[in-house]
Amino acid sequence: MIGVAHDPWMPLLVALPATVACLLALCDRALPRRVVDVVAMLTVLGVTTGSVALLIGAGNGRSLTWLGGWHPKDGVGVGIAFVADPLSAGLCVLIGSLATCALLYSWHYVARGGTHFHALMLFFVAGMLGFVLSADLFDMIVFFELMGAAAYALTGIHIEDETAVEGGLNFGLVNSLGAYLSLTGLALLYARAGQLGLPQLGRLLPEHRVDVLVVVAFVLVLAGFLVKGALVPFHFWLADAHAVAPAPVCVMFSGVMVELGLYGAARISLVAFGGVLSEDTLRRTFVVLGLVTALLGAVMCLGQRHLKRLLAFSTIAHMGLFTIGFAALRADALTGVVLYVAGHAAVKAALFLLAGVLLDRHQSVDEGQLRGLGRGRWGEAALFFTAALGLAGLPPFGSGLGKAITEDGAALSFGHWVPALFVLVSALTGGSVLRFASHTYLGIGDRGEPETKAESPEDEEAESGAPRHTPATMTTSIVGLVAAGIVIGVLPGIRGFASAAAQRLLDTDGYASQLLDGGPATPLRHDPAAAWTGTGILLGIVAIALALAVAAAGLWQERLPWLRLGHPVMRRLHRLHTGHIGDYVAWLFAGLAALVLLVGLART
Amino acid sequence: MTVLLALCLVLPAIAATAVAVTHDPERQAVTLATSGMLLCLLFLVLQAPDVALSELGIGTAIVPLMVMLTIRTIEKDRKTRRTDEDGDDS
Amino acid sequence: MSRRARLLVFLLGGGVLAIAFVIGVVDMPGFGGDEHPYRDLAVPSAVAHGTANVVAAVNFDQRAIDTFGEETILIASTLGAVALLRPSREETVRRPPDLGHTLESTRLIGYVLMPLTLVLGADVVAHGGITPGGGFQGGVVLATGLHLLYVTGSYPALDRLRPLLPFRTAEALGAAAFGVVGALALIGTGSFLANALPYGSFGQIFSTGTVQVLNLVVGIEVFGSMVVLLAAFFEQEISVRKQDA
Amino acid sequence: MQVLAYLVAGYLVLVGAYGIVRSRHLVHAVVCLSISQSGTYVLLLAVGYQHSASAPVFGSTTRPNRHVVDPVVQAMTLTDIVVSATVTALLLALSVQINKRHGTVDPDELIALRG
Repeated sequence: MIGVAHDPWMPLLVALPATVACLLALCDRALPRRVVDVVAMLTVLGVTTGSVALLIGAGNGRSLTWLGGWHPKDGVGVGIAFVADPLSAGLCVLIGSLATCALLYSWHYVARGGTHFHALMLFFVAGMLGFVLSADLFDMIVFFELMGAAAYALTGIHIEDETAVEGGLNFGLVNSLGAYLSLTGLALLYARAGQLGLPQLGRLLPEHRVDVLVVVAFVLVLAGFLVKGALVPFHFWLADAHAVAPAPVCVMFSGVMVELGLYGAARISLVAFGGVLSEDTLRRTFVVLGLVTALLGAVMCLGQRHLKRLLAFSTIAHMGLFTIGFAALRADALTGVVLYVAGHAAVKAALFLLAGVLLDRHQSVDEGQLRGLGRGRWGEAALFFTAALGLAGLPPFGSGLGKAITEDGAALSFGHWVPALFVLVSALTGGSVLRFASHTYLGIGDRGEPETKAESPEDEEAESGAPRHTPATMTTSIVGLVAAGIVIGVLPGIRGFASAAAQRLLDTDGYASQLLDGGPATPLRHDPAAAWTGTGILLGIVAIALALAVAAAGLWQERLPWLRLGHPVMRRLHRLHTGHIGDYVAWLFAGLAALVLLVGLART
Repeated sequence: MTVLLALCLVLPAIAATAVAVTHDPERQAVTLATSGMLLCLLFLVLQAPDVALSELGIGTAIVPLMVMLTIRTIEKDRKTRRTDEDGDDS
Repeated sequence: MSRRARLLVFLLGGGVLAIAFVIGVVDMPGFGGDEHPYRDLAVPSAVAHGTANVVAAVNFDQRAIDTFGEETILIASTLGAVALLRPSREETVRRPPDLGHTLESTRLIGYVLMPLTLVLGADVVAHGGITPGGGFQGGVVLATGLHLLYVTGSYPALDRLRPLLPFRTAEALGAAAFGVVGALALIGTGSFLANALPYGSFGQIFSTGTVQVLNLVVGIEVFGSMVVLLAAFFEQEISVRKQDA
Repeated sequence: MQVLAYLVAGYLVLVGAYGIVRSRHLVHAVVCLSISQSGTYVLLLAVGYQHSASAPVFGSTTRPNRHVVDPVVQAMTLTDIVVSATVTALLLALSVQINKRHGTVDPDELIALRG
């Protein structure tokens, strides 16, 4: 029997970066630049080691602390709980390590004076950590806003770059509106249940009739998290924000912030709404969202010439795959999703940092202009191609292992179209990145019509005045990330952790009993499927082959006339992503209405 | 549901509609301030003095001031941009 | 999309959501009912800790991590706004021209009301635990009071009389102090942001333990960050110019 | 009349979003966002209201009693008013810079620039 461990030091994980950021905000102009770098790096390293200690402390069970000493009495209370189960502690480790790589990359990052870059990054980390650890719905929304505020400022921090400020505003306005809709949903839940904690809601909601109020509250509460998770049709802001944010910030966005949206939606749907919405309703709702997101993201990714925008759509496509994996509501599929998120974070972060290096050196990441400029830089090219193959699910990579296990588990719930979709999406996204790499580093493929309206203006402001040769700190962070991508796929211990994280997420009764009654956690089952299987490796190879084919088709599209058929569809889809704030809000409300109908019909 | 409460509920809705439909930049700050004032009254009637004082300070004083300053910055920048263009044309 | 298509999509989506909201709201407990389970827990807990203003007790004692998040949002956003409003490379900050002309009457009212408002703000912060108001509201009143200078004199007067460094220090130290008080409570009583100080007799200023301390800290931080935030907007509007050369 | 308060709250959220969709000026869109957020304040306080109950502040004249309006919703609304002020400030700062870079703050003209 694994009892619940009390760990009152957990909130320091959130308080430490916030407090250091406050002090940095005061004196980061007075201090020499290197001191600010070192302080920020030490803080983030402290947070990462604290998260690892938290992960080990939680073991296979959970550790929790009731803030302010307000313990619940017979199931209800006034206090807020911070809970670290393997999944949330694992996410804290992911946040800490990505922040370490981002800050290491920006060591030579000559951000103009007065940008408070490091303080804002630390506030961003504090917001994400608070969001992950909190077990109270309103507290999650508060830290969601903190994460957002720092992210909007970081996106538009290069005020001289006109696309950055515009992307920042679109990002800020849509995410804030999503958070306010979540707050409206919270008010409806509070009116009915009278409590705000997730386990308390999980126990109190089933005492009332399951009616339209529950469906509306469910959709409204999830609004903010679906927007943050960039699921279609709430995903429009992501491409704008990613295409313009500085590379180290994109690492945090695509690596972990977007995934937190899905984590929030998963935790709330399972713990708070587990008693009122049947598993079938949740399955049907999330599988539809995941399917549409994966397909649209992959197709849009194919048509992009701007590297960062291409990677952004690849993130959207992978979010669709993660959502399908979660929708299966099976422990083995969820184990795969945990591994897939970790592997994808490492590989996608490396690709964004490489994009930053290219942007640094050539002041542009447009495929047309970079053609052949990368020749001769074999180290960089090798990293780029390895990361691209990893993204497409190459077997030794964590993302490959995650893909294999997720599609295996999800196929048991939804049928055999799931592995086909996973292979197709991996091929399309990986293929697009491979095409970009071949254009840039090998200079092969058709000249292609010059970009009529350059996606990114030529004079895209150099991110950092770094010297022409790439400094060691940048390359070490990129190599470290690619290596981490492989280690996640190979190390058996990580699979054990992922299996424990998945089972603890689904064990909602244990969650409630441990938090409210201090009861024991149910023991875990050993999951043999969480390993490299024959079919998994085979599907991985097929995905790689398809990705190479897609890349080749992209490189020599003039000689393949039948590709012309896809252009009208691509053009119409491209015109849908206008960048107009009114469109995004209209699609947000249309999406929520469709979700209400979907959940309402799915329930009857 | 007293008449006073019903009135105090409907007035902010009208003010909010006014804010949503006025597109003219000059009047943004004023309509926002009136909407903030009416919300402050509603919060008083709903027995929430803390929230009313906070809405008074933020919704009626500081945010409209920031909105006014932003609009004046934008209009001033437009004017200098227009005089530069006239300067080039002439 | 065209404006018309955008409106259509929004009205469609918003309409369905509105109908579902109305149907859902009808099942909610009636407006003004007396069934509030969370209040029945919060009020005795506040009284037990000697805090007369229960809202302050919920904010600074029972759900103090929410207020910690709120104050961190405040300083993070102020920092972000200041970073976004910094003069870009091709702009310079020139001494603000003194061209404002104010009526004598407004100047008089301003000079009379300003100290009054500052005292009122300080009082709202000090009595946070026992009367309506608190650190946040008091800080806002203090900040708006200070800006009466702008109404009475002109921007150069305001610019001279409120140097920014003390306010940036107040903002940063106030926000940092909130976390430090929480950490001290953790070391003292074993749970973060616990109400660790002794509670005196009910209804007195210093009888609410850490609620009063946190009120003071938040008041200082809000005063500082509101002044810094408005200063950034004022500077952008009045004294940032494109370089002529 | 039981649901008038809830309907007003829902209306505020929707009319704020309508303002953003129809907006021709970014500052107007940001102002409508804060209007939409004030809808959540009204909904929260309406949920916590109780007829003929007094404010949740006790003093020498009012002894502590349970017949008060719900203080928790007020604490939540306080936090949201702070969030509203700060997010509005950030978005206004961004719109100032957008006007500097693009020369326009009309969303329709902004997307015309991007093509």
